[in-house]
Amino acid sequence: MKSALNVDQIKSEFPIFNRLVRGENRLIYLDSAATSQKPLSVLDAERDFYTKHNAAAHRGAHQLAEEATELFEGARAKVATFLNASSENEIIFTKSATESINLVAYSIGNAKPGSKFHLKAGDRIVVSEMEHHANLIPWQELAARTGAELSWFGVTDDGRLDLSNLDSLINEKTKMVALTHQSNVLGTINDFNGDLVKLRAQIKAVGALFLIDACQSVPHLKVDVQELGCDFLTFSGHKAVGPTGVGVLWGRSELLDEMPPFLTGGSMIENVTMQSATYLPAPKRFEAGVPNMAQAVGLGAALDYLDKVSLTAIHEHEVALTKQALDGLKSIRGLSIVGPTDVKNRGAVISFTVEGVHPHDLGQALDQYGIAVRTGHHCAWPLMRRFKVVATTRASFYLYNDQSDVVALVEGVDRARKYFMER
Amino acid sequence: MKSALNVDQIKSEFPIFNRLVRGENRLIYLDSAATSQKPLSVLDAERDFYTKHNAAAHRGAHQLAEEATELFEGARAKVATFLNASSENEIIFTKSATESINLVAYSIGNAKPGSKFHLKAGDRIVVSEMEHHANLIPWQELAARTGAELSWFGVTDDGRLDLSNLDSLINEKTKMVALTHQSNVLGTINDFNGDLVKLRAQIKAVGALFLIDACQSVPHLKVDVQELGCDFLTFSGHKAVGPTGVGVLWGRSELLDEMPPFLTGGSMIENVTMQSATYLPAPKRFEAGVPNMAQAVGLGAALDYLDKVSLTAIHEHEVALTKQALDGLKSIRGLSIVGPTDVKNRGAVISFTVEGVHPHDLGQALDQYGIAVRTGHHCAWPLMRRFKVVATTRASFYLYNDQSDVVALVEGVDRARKYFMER
Amino acid sequence: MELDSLYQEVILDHYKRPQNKSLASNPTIQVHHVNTSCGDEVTLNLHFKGERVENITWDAVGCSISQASHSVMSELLKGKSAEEALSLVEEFQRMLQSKGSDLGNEEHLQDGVAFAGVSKFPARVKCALLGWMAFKDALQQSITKAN
Amino acid sequence: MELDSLYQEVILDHYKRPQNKSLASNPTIQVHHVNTSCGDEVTLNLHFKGERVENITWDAVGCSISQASHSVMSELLKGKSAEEALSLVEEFQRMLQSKGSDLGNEEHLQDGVAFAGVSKFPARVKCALLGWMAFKDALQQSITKAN
Ligand SMILES: Cc1ncc(COP(=O)(O)O)c(C=O)c1O
Ligand SMILES: Cc1ncc(COP(=O)(O)O)c(C=O)c1O
Repeated sequence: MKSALNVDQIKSEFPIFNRLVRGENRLIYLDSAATSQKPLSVLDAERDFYTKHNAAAHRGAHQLAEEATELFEGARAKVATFLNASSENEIIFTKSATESINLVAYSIGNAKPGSKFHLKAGDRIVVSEMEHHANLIPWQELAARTGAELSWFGVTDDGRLDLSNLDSLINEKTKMVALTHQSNVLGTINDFNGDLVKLRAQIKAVGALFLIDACQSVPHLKVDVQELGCDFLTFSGHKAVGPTGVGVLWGRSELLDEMPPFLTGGSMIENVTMQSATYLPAPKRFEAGVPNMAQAVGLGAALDYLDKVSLTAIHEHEVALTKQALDGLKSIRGLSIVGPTDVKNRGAVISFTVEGVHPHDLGQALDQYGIAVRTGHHCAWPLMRRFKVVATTRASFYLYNDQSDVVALVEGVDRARKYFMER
Repeated sequence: MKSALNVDQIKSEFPIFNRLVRGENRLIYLDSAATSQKPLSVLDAERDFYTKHNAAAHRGAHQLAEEATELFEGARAKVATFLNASSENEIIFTKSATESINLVAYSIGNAKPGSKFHLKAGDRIVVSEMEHHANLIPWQELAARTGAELSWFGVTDDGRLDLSNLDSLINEKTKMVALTHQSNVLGTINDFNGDLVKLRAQIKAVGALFLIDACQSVPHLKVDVQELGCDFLTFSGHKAVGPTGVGVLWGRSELLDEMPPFLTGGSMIENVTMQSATYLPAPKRFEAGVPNMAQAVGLGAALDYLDKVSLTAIHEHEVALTKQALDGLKSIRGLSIVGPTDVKNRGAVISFTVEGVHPHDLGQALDQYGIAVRTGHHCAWPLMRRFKVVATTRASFYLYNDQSDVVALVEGVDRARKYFMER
Repeated sequence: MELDSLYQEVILDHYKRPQNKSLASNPTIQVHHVNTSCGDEVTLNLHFKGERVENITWDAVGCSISQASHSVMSELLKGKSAEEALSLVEEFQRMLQSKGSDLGNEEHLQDGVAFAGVSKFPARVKCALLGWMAFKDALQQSITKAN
Repeated sequence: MELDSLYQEVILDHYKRPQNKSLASNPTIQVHHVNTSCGDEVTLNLHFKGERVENITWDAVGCSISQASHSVMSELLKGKSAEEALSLVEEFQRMLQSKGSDLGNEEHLQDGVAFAGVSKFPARVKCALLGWMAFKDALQQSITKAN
């Protein structure tokens, strides 16, 4: 099997792989679905901002402020190009995908009767059973605040969206649909351009707003917001080889410019008296305060890095690793995969359970061998209940993982199983 | 005049001062009230996090996640000590002071009837005419959402809070009072432990909540939340030699644990079903999502740095520079100070106008000489109207400025005045 | 020095002796625009008749760049047809957004080319454009009103 | 290797053969506690009579550390006075939060000292404490109820 990527070269660009863990073990990092590691170029872009150009963007009358503004807005342009947005003004920098989703939910909640965003009793918000808490709880709260009803798509036994009640979920009552692009537990990719094109068409036909949580897809495969035909899309920088503390909300300009603001304060106003204020158009309307400039600049560098390596190659590489891992793991006694067991429409996230070994114990043993995985409910508690498990062990791969990491994982799981079951 | 600080030493620790601006000018950075520069130790702390310990705090079962958690929580402990909070659980990491204030306003807005935080028609929120937009507009919006009334303290001609209508503003109707600790335009310090102790006592007596916007004070003088006797206090990292993308909200534990959440999502929940969720106590309740870990760690390093230099010495140094600058500026023809003209209860922020020279033009000329100031309304538009100016020029000093910077400012302003007025 | 390349003699002259800075009564349309990043304001009265810009008068608070720019704009566009005026606004705007690469056509823009240097200072581009954008807005409103 | 220092024989024994893992009926108080970071749960029935812990029974889903800890706790605290039990809970908790510095007093904590190694793994401390905190809660509720 020839890899699409030169992983040795890539690894050398991520300083963290120089360290050893739990004694003398090399670091086998299989927790990128929680957060990714960062290449030197991202760290250098942030440092360069601070050591040469640091000032408050949009606010100063001096050279540093000009440069800071240009770097910050340049990062916005990079994100716009990366997502194929039709304008830079469609890119809002937030602190995280969690904030992005809350932004949309609160903004809608702030819409007055008469506004096309206003929600009320009788309206419906639709999510799915495979959502991360970040794309579930904000909608529960919005429903509670407005009187709208929250409904959801179930998940089939093989980890796919269950569309059997499509017509009763997506109809003229439906005002907002928020779905994940890739499940952070199952690995399932919801292919809105392919298998799920009917769902997408129906959302459009009833005129509902459509938000895609792309936290697990944007870092791993080419995402084109115009092709996806959604209204909002969000991801977090820290999962896309970027810094912590920065997220993105993309939204259609014509919607953003009409939506009520969320956070209010400096830099987003048109006019202010003691009694009231009027607001600028997007993106400024949604970026109150001195922004997370260095993090936005770092995110720009991260997207440059992903572009340089090529998302097509990254995806191909991950599919190969996923196939190898699924084959290897399935051979282990008592191991069950939670999610699709083949690589069709599937990302590089694999959740599993091993009979008789609790995920916590399994994760602990793997950690001792230098293998970093995540265990628990992965912020998707309803999905755990759906599959009648308390928790799973989750391994996730990224551009800096290679076949030897997969071999180590499979061997490690088997060794841990024996440790707990056979002594 | 002997300085309380060794500025040459300090300057050498801030890499940005190695660069030249607008040709061959040394950088005279007088815009720290907008954002401060960063010492190497802060940049190194962030880089160290990313290159050695990066992982999702609170979420992994592996060594990196453990280390990331310890560093992140360690930063929280540092902030708690720095502010003399009674527990680490009183420290919430946000992205900025703007978010912190919005958090309190939205949380109160989410409180149901019956909750002690619930606001309704007949209740009153009080701010002042010297607030930054960040401590004004969130309260306007909260008032509009709840039907409460927004009232405010005026400002006297010499730039002090006008307490003449104290009794009619702070009485049993008053539920929330939000005031700045130091004006980012006037430089006025609101001394709640001294001159304004009566105001503070009255707020307490009527049982209103009291929030202090300490963006301009925490970086410059010792702030002790227990001594201040407030309920909430906020500041931004980027103005306190820390990274962008991180702010702090301090609040009394007994309040935070009872307040409804603001942002919802992962890591802040107790239990989640498809219909609803229950929430953890503070600080987790208010920190949904993978947090801005590297920025929190950087902020911890920033506070260590300020502690090492000593806030007492910083304040003393700034008072000396402010005195020198006020004396120098007052000697310039046509120049008027907007704000107190002596150094009593006054920080190192000086706003002024020069007759016949628009602030934009003045700022531009100063920039050409290498002097970075801010011009405009400084996100305090109502205050501009109060003083009947469209904009001011603002110079602000910090620990890395010295007497020669003040001399350059005074000479620069005079030179600019001549450029526009005398040719 | 660069300051002079920004503050050309022409600009400072217009700043000190602004043209048409006194609102004429009974305009076809009055508009009020604000530069939200600094608070500068302009009120512009447009007299528009028979597809032609009959008069432009204004009042404003703002920096030398914006004041001079209002003055130059009002002189240049007075008497032009709607089409000519719009095309000049676009030409001026292009120059301002060129970051120094477009020096402007003096035959078309006349004193307006003095603002070419402003395009190198991104924070000031809005100052120079404020009045021109106000004019464009007023013109479009006048046309709509006429139809 | 370190794994063995965490998973001591005693722990794995209790995990495979848990004591008192079957809820006895008619408890004085029943409590249900959840480890929110992983979803592990315990239901604990406390029989409390005349200031004394008469019986502790439990049911739980969770990892080996938490299951073994419930088992050890129920054995150790059964029959103790409220005061003795509380003091043992505190001693156990102190050991777990010591980051490896407190090895525990075997005379007091008996099999409980096997969990000393857990204190070096901050992410697992909650697993070991879950049942003990549930017991403490149940005990306090029982005392309140009795008064
Ligand atoms: C007094 C005051 N309050 C609030 C803020 C808002 O801070 P930030 O923009 O970092 O959220 C600032 C600074 O811009 C300020 O000076
Ligand atoms: C699918 C999905 N949605 C949303 C989130 C929330 O992202 P963040 O915590 O960066 O806000 C995550 C990651 O935690 C995720 O995997």
